Amino acid sequence: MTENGRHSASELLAVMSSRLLDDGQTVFAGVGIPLLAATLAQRMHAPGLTILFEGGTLGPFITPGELPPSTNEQRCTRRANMVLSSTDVLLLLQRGYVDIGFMGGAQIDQYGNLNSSFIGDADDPTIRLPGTGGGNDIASLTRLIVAMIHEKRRFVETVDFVTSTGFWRGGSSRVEAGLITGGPAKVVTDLAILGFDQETKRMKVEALHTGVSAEQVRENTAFDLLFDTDIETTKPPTDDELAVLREFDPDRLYIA
Amino acid sequence: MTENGRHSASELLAVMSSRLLDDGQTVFAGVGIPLLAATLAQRMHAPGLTILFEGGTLGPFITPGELPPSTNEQRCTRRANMVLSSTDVLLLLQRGYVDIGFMGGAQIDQYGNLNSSFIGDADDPTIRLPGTGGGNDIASLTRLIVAMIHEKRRFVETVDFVTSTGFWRGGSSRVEAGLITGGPAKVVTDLAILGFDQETKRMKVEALHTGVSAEQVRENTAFDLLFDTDIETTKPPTDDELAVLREFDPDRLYIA
Amino acid sequence: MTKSYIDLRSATEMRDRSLRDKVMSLGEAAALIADRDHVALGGCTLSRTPMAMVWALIRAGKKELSISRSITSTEGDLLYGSGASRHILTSWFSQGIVWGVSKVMRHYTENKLARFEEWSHMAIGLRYRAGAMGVPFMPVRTMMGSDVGGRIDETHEMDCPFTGDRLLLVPALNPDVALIHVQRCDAYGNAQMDGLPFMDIDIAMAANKVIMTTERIVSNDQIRREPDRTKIPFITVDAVVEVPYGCAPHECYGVYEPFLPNLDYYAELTRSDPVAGVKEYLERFVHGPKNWNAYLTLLGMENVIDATVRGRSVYND
Amino acid sequence: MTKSYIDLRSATEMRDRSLRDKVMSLGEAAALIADRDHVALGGCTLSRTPMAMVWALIRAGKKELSISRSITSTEGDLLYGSGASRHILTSWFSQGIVWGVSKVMRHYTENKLARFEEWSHMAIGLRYRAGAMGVPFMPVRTMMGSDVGGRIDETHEMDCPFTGDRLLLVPALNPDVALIHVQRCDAYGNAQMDGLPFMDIDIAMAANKVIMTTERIVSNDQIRREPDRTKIPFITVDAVVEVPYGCAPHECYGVYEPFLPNLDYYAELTRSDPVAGVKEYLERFVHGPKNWNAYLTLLGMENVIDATVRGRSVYND
Repeated sequence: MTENGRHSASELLAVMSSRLLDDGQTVFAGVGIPLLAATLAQRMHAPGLTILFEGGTLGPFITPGELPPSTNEQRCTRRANMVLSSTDVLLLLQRGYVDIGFMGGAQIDQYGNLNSSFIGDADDPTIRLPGTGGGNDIASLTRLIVAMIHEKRRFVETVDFVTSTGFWRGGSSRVEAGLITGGPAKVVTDLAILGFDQETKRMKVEALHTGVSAEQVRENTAFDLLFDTDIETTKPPTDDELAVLREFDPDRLYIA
Repeated sequence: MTENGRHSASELLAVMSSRLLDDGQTVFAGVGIPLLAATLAQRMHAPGLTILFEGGTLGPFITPGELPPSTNEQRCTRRANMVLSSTDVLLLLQRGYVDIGFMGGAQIDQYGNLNSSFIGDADDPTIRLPGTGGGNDIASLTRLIVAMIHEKRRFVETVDFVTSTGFWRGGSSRVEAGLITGGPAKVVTDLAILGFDQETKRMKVEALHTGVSAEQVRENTAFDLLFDTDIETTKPPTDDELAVLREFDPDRLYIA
Repeated sequence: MTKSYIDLRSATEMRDRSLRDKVMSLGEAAALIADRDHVALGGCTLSRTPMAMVWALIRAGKKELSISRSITSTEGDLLYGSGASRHILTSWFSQGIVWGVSKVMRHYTENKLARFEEWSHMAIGLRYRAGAMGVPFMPVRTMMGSDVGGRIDETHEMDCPFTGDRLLLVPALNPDVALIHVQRCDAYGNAQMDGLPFMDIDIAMAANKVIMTTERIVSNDQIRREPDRTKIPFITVDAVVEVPYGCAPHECYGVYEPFLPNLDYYAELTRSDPVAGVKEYLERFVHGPKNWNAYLTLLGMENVIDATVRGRSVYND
Repeated sequence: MTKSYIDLRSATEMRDRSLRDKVMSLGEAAALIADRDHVALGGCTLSRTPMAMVWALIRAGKKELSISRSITSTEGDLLYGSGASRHILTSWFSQGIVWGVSKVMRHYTENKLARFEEWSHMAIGLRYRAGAMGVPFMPVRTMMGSDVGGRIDETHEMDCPFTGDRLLLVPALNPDVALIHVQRCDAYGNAQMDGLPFMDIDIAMAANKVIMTTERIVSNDQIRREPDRTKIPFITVDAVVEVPYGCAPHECYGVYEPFLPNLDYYAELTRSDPVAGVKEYLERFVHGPKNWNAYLTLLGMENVIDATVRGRSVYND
């Protein structure tokens, strides 16, 4: 992918995502890239960022070199401010205490719907995937940042199965379905940063990473992408950002 | 009242109520007579009785001479098995973990409705009483034992205000109102033990205390009472029962 | 009355929910409360009453507050008597069973000078819980058929689409401000609570602003050592005030029991003339002392020690 | 699917909810579970999994169990592979992210040998919570518009009578049996839990029968000393079984972390041939050992010690 000798695709995702988080926000983060990105943001520009894990952890203390292996085990709770029941931590999303949900998926479509349940027909799937977990809840109840590797088989016109609802069928269909808050905000890939058109809710390229062409993004996307009129180019990961990432994940569990 | 030199009216209420509690039951008890009666039952014939208090206490350890002053302060929690939030302890009633609710009231009517809110018209009351507390919840959600002094001004045809619903307007009206479980089971007074007619749900004398006549009960009741065909006479409080009561309440806080 | 979900979410989004020092004085915290706010009080009857904040808001001359609490005791009398509130939503309102029916509550309600809006205890709890969960109502199986339910316009009945049961829907209650008193809390608002939790957790989660008074402020390190003992998270808290004996003359579990001489004195004072009695009490105990410690001085050292000995005794086994 | 309220109440009324000794063996507890029961499992993924009871019910040859859990890991594979269950209701099903998608889950579901009924994590939690509260449903603002919601027949949508919002109503889930593992519990079933509580409290309150396994049985005196640490009350519990390392190879907060070598071995064993792999694992680790301690012996002393050292480390600050 974007491995250019300086950083891996995963490192690029983590750095680019981290820059989208603001100080003082509360972020519901999955393990892996989301957690790393949130931790990086805390170190770089958002010291007052609060991280939540689906297992029930509020404001844990991430120690360099001791990244939790998943979001439901005791390692996630290390020196946390609070642990809650898993139902109650998800209800924080519904009550509105969370600013950003941060996750990935196996497939995403032009309206930001995510699939992590079935490849193929749900009644006769090629692959039964592990399923939604809290993904559907997070996507239904808050603004979403999605971090994914940019591949044609992942960026599809219509996902095989809507596990986590994005803008559903576009336009105002998400709100009409009953999801009156939240929705996909940004999609961060190893090629670009994408948003969504205000009206149609179709995915739109907002910025390209250094050295990536619009053509490259099109080639790796199975649907017609919109492009902003003034596409920006992102600043490459700095040495500081990469150093912090590698300090936190010295074994390259997530940034390989 | 029934003070006959051997025991007070309150002691009679406590003893007679205690005999209605079975071993292994869970009782939601108010402070005062209900608590004393439950404690007496535990000592005499129901060692496995579990007491709940509205403040959130489950299975407290009642020490002779240290009766709690109300159900919402720390004294109620002394050596309890658990404390819960006040919402959650009331939800035990709704879930069905409680066998018997045990309370009093300022007025009761022929269908077992209780008033503890207003004397007179609710829009222009003669007396504004303290209100329902959890009384309405207990009466709505479980079988009820009511302990009250038998007076004409308390045993009225229709209560001024239905704070805690009994059989409402009689017949099946309680169930039709949406209260499909529970309902008043027994009313224990210093004159008699009363139940309710299966069909009409009107109050019915089932037993008279020793030395009390049917006439006496009628005189102290402002509505037409039904009488069982075979009215029993209750056995007077035993020395053992009175001794236990007085051991628990040596200062006669509740048995005066 | 139920807040629109969009408004609730926007208000929450605008709050600074970051991990920051929120320590301030009682007076500064009182300034966070606006006239006409709906203020929910934690604790129940004589337990963990946020008395110091009630005291501070009366001193600050707040007006037309709408108040809610599971069960209301003398703090309700003081709110009526001071003019800070003329509307209290609660399930039971009097000083406490042993003191009989509150003459102050009777005077204000029977003369229609103030409103005592009665809901069942569980219904109030579930209204806060719905507010805490971000749903507009909770279904309950209580209050139906009663005049308590009948006097309230704000509920709906429905037939359950799953079972056909009749259910009552009680609306979410999202207070503008919650006043909570706890045994321990850090500077950010992470609160630990001992003993009976009452409705405090739901109230804090439901409210749009939380003022936390605490017997003592502990370090964030101490909180992080036992994250499973945190009952209210800092993200919900807007002010932290350290006030030893902050519930006096009421109790704080494991720290002090009620100050009975003061409660007896108050009951006696308001028995014959509720209006003059409550005014005198307010003058002497609320407006008189120059600060909270001066108020404790009025309560008297002997009573402080006695209440403390009884309070700690719950741990003497 | 939602139980009638009358049936739920009658079933609860018939349970012996008194304070009595409920201590028994794993085998005796397994006998309380009937074929075709709906069995809810406490914990989440690799945490506080009631593995010893799952192990015991597979050994007892239970059939056609319907299982539910917030997130399902290897215990789900074993339930499929042993034939104890062909229906698991959960939000996420695989051993754990680091081991990839479960080949056993894939084999059984893709070949339609078993059903994986997918609900969102929060919806499952609120189904248990409705069951715990004695209401037939909870309103939620999730799953709408998704195919997760679309594949489920058991929900209803409604327009909120207070706000007009569209809401999804998820039905109460009242399991026949709940299996819960905790750090400490007395002989009556009063349970304390450290760390993440997951959905265990709601599951226990919702179920019609609770089998509590515990790292150790403590005295009722110890429980009564801190009644605010009791998380599940004895009135809900029907069996208490003392099983040290009762979650192995999964973890129990503060006591031991996952037994990673065994989990790696299992993943490897099922990777190429899921059916033969899971059978071999069941033979060797479930049916082979004569009791739970013999099973721990198979896991190996070194692994027990290593998991324990890592488990306790959460308190090393």
